[in-house]
Amino acid sequence: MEQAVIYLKIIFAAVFVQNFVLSKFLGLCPFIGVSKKRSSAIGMGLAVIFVMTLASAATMLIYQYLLKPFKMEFYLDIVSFIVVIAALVQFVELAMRKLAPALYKALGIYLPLITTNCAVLGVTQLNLEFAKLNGITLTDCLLRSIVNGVFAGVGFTLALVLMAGIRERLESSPVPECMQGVPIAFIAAACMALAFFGFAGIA
Amino acid sequence: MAKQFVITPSPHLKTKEDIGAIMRAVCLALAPAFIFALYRFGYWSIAVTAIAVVTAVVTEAICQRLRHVPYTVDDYSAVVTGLLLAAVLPPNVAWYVPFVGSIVAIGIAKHCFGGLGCNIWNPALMGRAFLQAAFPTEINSGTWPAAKGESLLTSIYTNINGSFDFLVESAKQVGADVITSATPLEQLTRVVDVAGKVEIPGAIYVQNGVIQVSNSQIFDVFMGNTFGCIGEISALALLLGGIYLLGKKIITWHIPFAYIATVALLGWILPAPYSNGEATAYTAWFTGPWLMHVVGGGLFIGAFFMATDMVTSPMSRLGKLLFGCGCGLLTIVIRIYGGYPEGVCYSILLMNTVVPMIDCWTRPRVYGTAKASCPKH
Amino acid sequence: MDWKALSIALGSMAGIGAVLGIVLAWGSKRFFVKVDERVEQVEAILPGVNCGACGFPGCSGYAEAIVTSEATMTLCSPGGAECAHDIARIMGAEVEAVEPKYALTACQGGNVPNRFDYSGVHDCRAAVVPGMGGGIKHCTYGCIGYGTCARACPFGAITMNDKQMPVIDEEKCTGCGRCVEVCPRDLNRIDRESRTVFVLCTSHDKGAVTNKICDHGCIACKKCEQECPFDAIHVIDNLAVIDYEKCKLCGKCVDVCPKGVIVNLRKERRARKQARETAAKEATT
Amino acid sequence: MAFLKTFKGGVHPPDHKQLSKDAAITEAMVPELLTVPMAQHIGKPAQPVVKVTDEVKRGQVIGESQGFVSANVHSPVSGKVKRITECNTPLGTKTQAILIENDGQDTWAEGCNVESNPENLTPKEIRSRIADAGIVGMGGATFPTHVKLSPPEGKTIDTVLLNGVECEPYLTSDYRLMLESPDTIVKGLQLVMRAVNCNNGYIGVEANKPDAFKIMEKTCKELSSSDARLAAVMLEVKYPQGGEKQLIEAVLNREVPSGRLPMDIGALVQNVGSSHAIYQACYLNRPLTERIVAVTGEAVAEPANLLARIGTPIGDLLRHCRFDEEKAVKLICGGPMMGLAHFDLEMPVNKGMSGLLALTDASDWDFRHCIRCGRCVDGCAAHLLPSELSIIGESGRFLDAEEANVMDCIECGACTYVCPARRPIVQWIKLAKQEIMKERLRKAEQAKAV
Repeated sequence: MEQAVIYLKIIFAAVFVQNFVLSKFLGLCPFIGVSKKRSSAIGMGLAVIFVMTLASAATMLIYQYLLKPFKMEFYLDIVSFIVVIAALVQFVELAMRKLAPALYKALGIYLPLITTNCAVLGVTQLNLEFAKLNGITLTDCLLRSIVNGVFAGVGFTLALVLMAGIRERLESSPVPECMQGVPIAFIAAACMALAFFGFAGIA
Repeated sequence: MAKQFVITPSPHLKTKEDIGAIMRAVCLALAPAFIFALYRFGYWSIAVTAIAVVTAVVTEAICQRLRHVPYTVDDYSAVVTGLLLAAVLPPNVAWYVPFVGSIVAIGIAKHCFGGLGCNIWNPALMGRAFLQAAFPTEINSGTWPAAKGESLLTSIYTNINGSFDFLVESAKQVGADVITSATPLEQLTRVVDVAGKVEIPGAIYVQNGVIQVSNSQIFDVFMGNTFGCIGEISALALLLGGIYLLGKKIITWHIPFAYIATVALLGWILPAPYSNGEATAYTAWFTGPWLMHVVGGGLFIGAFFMATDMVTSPMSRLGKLLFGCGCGLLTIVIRIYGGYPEGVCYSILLMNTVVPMIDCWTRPRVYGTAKASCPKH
Repeated sequence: MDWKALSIALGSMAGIGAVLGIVLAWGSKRFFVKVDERVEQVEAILPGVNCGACGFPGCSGYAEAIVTSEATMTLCSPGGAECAHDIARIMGAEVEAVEPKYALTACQGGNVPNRFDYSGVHDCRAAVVPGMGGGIKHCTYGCIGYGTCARACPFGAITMNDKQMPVIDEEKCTGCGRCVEVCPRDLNRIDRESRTVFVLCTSHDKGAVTNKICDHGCIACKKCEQECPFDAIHVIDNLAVIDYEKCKLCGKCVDVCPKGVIVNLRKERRARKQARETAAKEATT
Repeated sequence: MAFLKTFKGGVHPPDHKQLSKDAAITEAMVPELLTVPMAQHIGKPAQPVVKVTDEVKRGQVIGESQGFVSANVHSPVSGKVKRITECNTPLGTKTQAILIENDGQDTWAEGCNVESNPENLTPKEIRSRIADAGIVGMGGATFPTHVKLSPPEGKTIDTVLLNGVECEPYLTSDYRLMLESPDTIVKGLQLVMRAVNCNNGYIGVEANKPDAFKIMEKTCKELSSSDARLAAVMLEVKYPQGGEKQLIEAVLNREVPSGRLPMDIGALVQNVGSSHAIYQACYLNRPLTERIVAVTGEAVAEPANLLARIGTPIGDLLRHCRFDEEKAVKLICGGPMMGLAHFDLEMPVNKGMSGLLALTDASDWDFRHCIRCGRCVDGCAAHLLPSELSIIGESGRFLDAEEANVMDCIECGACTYVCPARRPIVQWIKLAKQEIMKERLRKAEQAKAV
């Protein structure tokens, strides 16, 4: 029960309260870039979930088995995480293209866009908080990181899909000329962020 | 030359109810709430309202001038935005708060998106959310104008501000750290367990894991004999306005009903956190003070006036029901578990964000087909 | 300086790098997929900023869409026209040097009186849907004047004059034919630059009717028919029609037409052509 | 109050029927010169079969039906053919027309206006009588009736619905006909039922015409028999209750599948006026040469329900009812919701003209952006999203409208009536339909070329 509550809290926080786009303002590039159409937004969202999950797991292993034993966790985490994530995603993309062309068509093309995205790096950094908790087992830590990764991705997808819905509606609106395109998308993102303020303080 | 007749496309009959008529009806429906505010809070509340309305109208005109589109300030939509913004501001707020709020509401939340009909978020609420972020202290200030009502709540409140020592003394007497604050909802979010000891008159407290709210308190809040924002203190006045709008068929029952019913239901079901002296505990399930959740705070103005805003709510009836339920759910979650005592503003804004998706999910089934239409995007 | 820590850090990073490098190298061989090489070529031309302005997920997505002809070549705004041009070369869509074509509106009836007042959507096509009285003007063949062609023109080559008639700027016109598609009265046509004589009327109304309502409408007087030395112009169903197979563009019909329905654009076009050629010459030298 | 039968959607415009509701049907003056258009129906226009200076009798065929989906045109008076020329139609198009000089004798052609008993006619004979009489849908659609009565092999019709709803505001011609001549309507219905071999007949009447409902109910009871069950059904007052599909939905609770016809679900809908005309054709051998026109509107001083000959200029009818030409701003053929505005007082009455309105209100179209109130969505009887269609139409992406099911729109105008932003939604929809049809034609041609 206690465990379930903890995980629920992690999930709720990852999706709503600490939404990567709307609360932490990370990953804005793919957020603005691929939110024009709902279909591509969903594809991008799935890709982000995939990469975040993978990155969470991989970096936590690196952290636990490489950085921590050699006491490098205070200065080498970001560098090593970037390298590992980038290579991993590249490799998965290569493999997916060959082995699962259908899946590649659905989300493979989004993968290179987010290999070194700050949102992905951000989630791995956040995961380190679990590693620093007292009395936490390795499996617990890994599990929490993965759950956090999955649902941070879900939160990102949520924001992306909502944004795509909004931008599709804006498409047919007489938005002032100087505001069309990216400017209004940023204003809309700001308004969304203001709305997401409502989740602030939910523990 | 023979007389020239006019050729127009059919239909040749059109309803008299244009945008202006709808907006005027909304203004009229808001009138009781503002009249009550004048009685309750005095002239400054009306001055705040006036600032908000005038700024909204002027901003609208300036925006339309800048965008080289025809002036449509005569459709009263800016007036409604100004009124709604003022309605959710505290009565003693400084002059620049409604001023900035109206500019943001009309200039950014409305005209950047293309003007009336294109805004994604309710402009007034967006203005309010902006103010909450920009002027948190002004918006949440605990000082209220002297109240005219005679309720016990009032006296307690006056005591808080007038004599802090007395409060400490009373708290000692009942053996609990009683914290009462401005609005009933704020009290709800900060309830404590008095451990079965004497209650403080007018305060909301927890006993045996159940939040205790008396009927007289609820009645006071319903009548408006309490604290809160300019337009939202009297649930009765808002209810009158809402019934008028429903009667004139300006709004349909779907959103208010779904919204209020969800708030009542979840307010009753969900356990609320409270402080039992040392740690946070939760009240029992199915014991929530649902009636207080319904009449307190801005639920009525939200359910009847804000969530029903045509531009930012779904179009189909099913969509409206979904929208109302979503607003109710978020309102209760924010009120009980969130960082704000009041969840109406954010819940509606959050649901506004979802409206394009709701519209997409709830497309009606086309007559003579098995499916809803599905245009390419 | 902590040499030990430094060496561990360097060593582990180098190790990670080496392992990952080998794995990736092996992977790219192992999972090699042959792609249309044009995709890569197009991708190389694209700026590679993955900005998403084209609406596709990244430059590679857009490149693929171009090659599979899902997308047009002009969507990349950072790359601009140059980029579009280069892509067009790869896709083999380079425009050959052909004689320019221009649009022309076959109506001059700006002052045809109205039959009724119209109130509704300001679009020529909307004004002629069944039940809209069949067009506001007395002439049911001529221009309606709501400027649908002007709005449809992607190059801004058509403007509406004070008589609500379209004026085509041949400097800007590319002969794309959008205006032809949208005109509900089928008044616009695209023709070669060298073809210069036109009948600018489409009315099949009887001559007397046309005479009453239009200053520049064909009244079927047959003067052109008699004048033409090549038997190239005939009045068919109350309207003069040029047979361009026979027409030598002599312009004699233009001179005899009492209503100014037939026009000859040779002078203006020649002047413009010369200007264009000199400009081109200057540009090359 | 019990819930009356109805359909989903709809709006409630003010009905304005009190203007002409109590005016009994009177015969309009027959003018000296009548213009009989050849295209008064959907389908191919009729071909004139008389020459200039020919003597014609009333009821004589002067325009012959061309093909199956077409209808005969008969001379409405006796007289002389003066000219064969062109005239305007309510659609704004021009059509061939025969000008007939009235000799004032009203002599019927041979075999016409003779009473006969249709008891023994076979279904086929009934259909051919109807076809010969040139009867078309008189509610305004003007679809040739004999085509409707000839379902293709394999399709059976189990129910005939008579449309006495008259949901269009202002119009009272069907109402007056139901009050004054219920027998002929019901007998016409029986003929239709015999023609298509079915034994269920309903007459739908809106609840705002209780007297007409009572009379129809009484007549139905009197004439009902075990092999031809007749009943009148009272329907909720709502526009467009009288739409074919909406009437079927209300009475039978069946939906016509998209792109199909009522006969696909075993239903047939006829207007009461058509039914009356069928009676006249089969019992009295009278072809369709006249119809009831409700002449009304704010600019008409004496609103009336006139029995007018086909070919009478609308100006004559309006003047007959003392219409104020100065005050009138708009002339409408048909009802105010779906009727078409027209400008030409010389235009002749045709078979589908149920009403003639002279309105003083121009109703300008100064529209705003859609405010998403959703009233059009609630009011749409086809369950479309008119607001979305209007936005698509406004932006000119007409072909996208096809995926938004624009082709299922019945153009009833309910959405446009309720729109507080005053958007000309129906016009955009008509425009989109027109452009989509054009595109389909183009594609078909391309396919043919390949």
